Amino acid sequence: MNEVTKKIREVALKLLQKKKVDLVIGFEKGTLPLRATPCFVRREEEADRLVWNSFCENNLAKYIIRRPERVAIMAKGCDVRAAVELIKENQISREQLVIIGIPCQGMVDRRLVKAELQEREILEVVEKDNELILKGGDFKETLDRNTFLYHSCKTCTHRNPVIYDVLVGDVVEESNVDPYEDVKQFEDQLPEERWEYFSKEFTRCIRCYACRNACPLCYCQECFVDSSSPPWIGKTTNESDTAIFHLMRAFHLAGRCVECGACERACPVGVDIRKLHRKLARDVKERFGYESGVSLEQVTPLATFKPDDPEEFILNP
Amino acid sequence: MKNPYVPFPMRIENIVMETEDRDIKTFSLSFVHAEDEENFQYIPGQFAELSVFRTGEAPFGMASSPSQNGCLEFTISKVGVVTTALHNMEEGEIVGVRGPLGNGYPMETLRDKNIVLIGGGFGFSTLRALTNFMIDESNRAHFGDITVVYGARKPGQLLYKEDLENWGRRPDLHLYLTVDTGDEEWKGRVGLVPTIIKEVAPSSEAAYALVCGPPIMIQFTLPVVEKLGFPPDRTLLSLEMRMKCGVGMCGRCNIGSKYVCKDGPVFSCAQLSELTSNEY
Amino acid sequence: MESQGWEPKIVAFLCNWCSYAGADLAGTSRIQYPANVRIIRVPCSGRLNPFFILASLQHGIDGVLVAGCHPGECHYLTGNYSARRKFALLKSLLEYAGLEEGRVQFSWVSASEGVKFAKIIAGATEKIKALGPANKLVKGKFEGALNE
Amino acid sequence: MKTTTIKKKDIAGFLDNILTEYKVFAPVTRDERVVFEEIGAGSEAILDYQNTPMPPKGILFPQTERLFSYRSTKEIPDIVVPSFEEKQQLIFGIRPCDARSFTILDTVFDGDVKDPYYVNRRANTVMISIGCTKPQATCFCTSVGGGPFSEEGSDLLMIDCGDEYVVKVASDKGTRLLEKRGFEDAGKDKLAFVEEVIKKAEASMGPEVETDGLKEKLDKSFNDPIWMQVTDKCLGCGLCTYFCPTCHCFDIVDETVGSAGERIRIWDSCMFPLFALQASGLNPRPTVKERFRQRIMHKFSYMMDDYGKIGCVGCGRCVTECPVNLDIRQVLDKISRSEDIK
Repeated sequence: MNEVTKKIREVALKLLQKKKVDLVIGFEKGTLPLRATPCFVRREEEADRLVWNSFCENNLAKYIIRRPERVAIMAKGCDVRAAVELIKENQISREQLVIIGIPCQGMVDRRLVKAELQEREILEVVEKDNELILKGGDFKETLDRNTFLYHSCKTCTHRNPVIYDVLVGDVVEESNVDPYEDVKQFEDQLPEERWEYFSKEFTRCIRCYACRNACPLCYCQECFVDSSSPPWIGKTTNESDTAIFHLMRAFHLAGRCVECGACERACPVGVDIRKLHRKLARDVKERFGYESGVSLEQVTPLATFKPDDPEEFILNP
Repeated sequence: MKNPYVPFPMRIENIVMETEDRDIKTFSLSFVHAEDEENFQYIPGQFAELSVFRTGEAPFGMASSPSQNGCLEFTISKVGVVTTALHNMEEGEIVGVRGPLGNGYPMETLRDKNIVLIGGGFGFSTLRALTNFMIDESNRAHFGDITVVYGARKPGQLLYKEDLENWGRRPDLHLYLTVDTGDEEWKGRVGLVPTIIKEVAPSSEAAYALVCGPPIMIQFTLPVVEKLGFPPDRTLLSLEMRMKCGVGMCGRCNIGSKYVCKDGPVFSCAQLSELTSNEY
Repeated sequence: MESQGWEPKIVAFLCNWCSYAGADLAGTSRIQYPANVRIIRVPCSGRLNPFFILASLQHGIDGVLVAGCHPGECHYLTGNYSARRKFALLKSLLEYAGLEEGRVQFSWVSASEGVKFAKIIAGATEKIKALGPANKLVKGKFEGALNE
Repeated sequence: MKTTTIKKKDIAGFLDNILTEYKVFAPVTRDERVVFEEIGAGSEAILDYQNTPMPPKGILFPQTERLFSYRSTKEIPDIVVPSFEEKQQLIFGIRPCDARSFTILDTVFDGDVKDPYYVNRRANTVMISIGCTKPQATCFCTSVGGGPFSEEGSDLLMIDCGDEYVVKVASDKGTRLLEKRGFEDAGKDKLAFVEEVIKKAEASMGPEVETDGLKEKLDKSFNDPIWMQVTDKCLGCGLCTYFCPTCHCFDIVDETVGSAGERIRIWDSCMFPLFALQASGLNPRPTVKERFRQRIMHKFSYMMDDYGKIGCVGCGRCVTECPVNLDIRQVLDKISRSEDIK
């Protein structure tokens, strides 16, 4: 068992023993190799289920929305950013939330690893330092975990929780990558090429809404795609409706999306949804100087304005 | 192979505004093709899917009695997308119809029995169909005592005023109307349906109770009916659920393993108590 | 319409207080502007749900113009300031996704700017004509009977 | 004919021959994913795959299907139903669990009331399945009445025996297909050899999911708090139902352009909040708990009542794909083994 897991269990146990919280939301071992799964601990004796490894990929902030009870969550950098936005949007109060912050080294992209092994089925995974030791029926293979991180983790600039009540594990060095490098490259393509790219991406979408439901900031009681009066968009996999679903969802998340990548991890058909979200995140940062989920004080950019906001796009003949 | 999804056209002949809040209308539809009429053999308590082309489909119980030939009637409350579209339609326009669907009231079982019909609000429509069917000249002899208890929130919310007047004049039908709150002109009973049933206390001897109305009314009516001696297998409910296909395939209207569209909408309390689920 | 055959359909969402009045002024002043535009009046540019723009494109509109009061002159004080942030992001997002620059345009038109309104419509129409019929986001690729 | 053989190197040619008469769907790689698609040449089909992420159910029950179209310009809309006289089609390389899933869809769409869209397509479809010599860790077909070499739903079942396939004939359709192409009976030796392959594969299956007495347990569990526990982490998306080869719930919607309209059937999911929501605002299944319970009960209890079959073929797709690793096997086990449910 790793040190972080041990500490998390101690912290969780203490919180429950001292009745500081009614529920600890964390991860436990998954039923499949390369998976951890969200875990809800309500009783002291269950604290030992909690684990921390390279597969804690879900954004647990999803589960704190409108919870009535006092709750603690195991939170990576991105989970905390989502929690910050949720607190600001009054989906949970800071007082009822205990953040067990965990500096994060990035999560391993299970699909990338599987693709690397092609049709060979992985039956067991052992983590050792930065190595992933994969075992199958008739093979054993070692991979460098850092090569197989999720793209969202490779471009992450907030691996350390921005706020927390307890910090478990050592602070990690923040990466100084340009998180929007690929967005910039994409912008350099011709409009037709960009359209073609997204059209192809959206064609794969099956409208299962795993992206929306995994997203910690998608919490509308009735989503515009579900509404029947008015019926905002068609419910079929028609190209136009699917494109509008993704464009509008991205827009609804402008200035709110914390770039955790939960949507893309949930998507079973690999639609490059984040490419839209991150474009908006970059615009918001450049135009309005706002970065989501890093401050409890700064007002959400689309809930405010400045009289001298840039308006170079306004037609003025 | 018959295509169960394709509606046939019917023309709106007549629209009656039923209630003072103007939210409930009764549509009288006539068949456009004679063969559609021949194929549409129904019994009271069955329903049909009405199509508003370009908007969609929704299920409605037939408010007309099969003993009235040539037309179908549907009483429609404006609550959703399709019903609003229907309310915006005018006489002469065309709607699509699929049906008849569902089991309807068990007419063979009800034969020669005393019948107690208990209806509330907008849920009264198929009970009205049944009443009109039973009092039809050719059918009246096949049923015993007929008791109708029908309530609405306000006098202006009572449906089928013409029918109610006719029924009230008949010696072979006991009609009890009630409203939750009366007004200056209202001379009838005031009180909730369960209370009125307690007062009326219809005999359960060789009788069936048929209950149809909002969930809250059903909830409070059933214990009263039970106390009057109606056993669960002689207490029938007509249920509502969201439906799409109407033929037991689309999977949404089930209560346990029973589909309201195919196995219902009429169930006895005895049948319902045997189901795993209570999601209704 | 005219000899060229295709004429673009343009929807203009105009705020009730300034831009719609500006359009009105252009009309009463008998200023000529292209007849391609269909005007939809909205209470304020801040009322504009970005979905309206996408829905227009989805249903075969070739271009969308949105106009409201000049900054600082909003009837509701700040509606257009909030709208401006939304519009900036929406325009950027749509163009990033590959929609042609100019399909969706934004402007400020006051009640006294009838001439400016006409100019904007003329400019927008010309631009959209140059872009050709909208073919992205358009719904209606129905099969069978509906393709006739 | 009972059995025959076909060399692996002859498969492409065999398919090319079939392509002259049939529309053929086979596993192909698209964007690094294996999917069932219509092929133009036999060589496009890939043989060494585990299973497609998406089930092939869409070939017979498409996600979006036009029931009819109409124009409402005339007084009485003229309804045009798409014609059913489709070309004969063949699904090649389907896994036995997926072939079996169609027998479950048959009970739904080809029961007292017939769904002509599905039924016609089904009648025109031949299925050639490939047995699973290497079942995956997520497979649990043997727990739900199937097996890695189940012939249910298949017309022909191919069993990988090195450089050739032994082909078991599972229906008259299968016989006709082979006889027409001059295949000959392979005799008993091959069958004995195949038995070994089958045994070995079955032995490699992971632990079974407890399904004995599961239905009774489920029926008693309806109001049990266990449903709260197992659905804590469920996100309420529709992924599991869309990836399920037997999930068949659908919605019917009208889509319009100008005066033209289409009535379209689309997949729906019992996991969606609007699935059972009534226009009055009443929702008999208001939270994820009730919706998830409906999904499980439908497959493992209601389908048993209605059709005497479990509505699951154990393909393991929902297990693999669930974004939060909510494993149906674990849920079933928990309920089966619960001592609190009486």
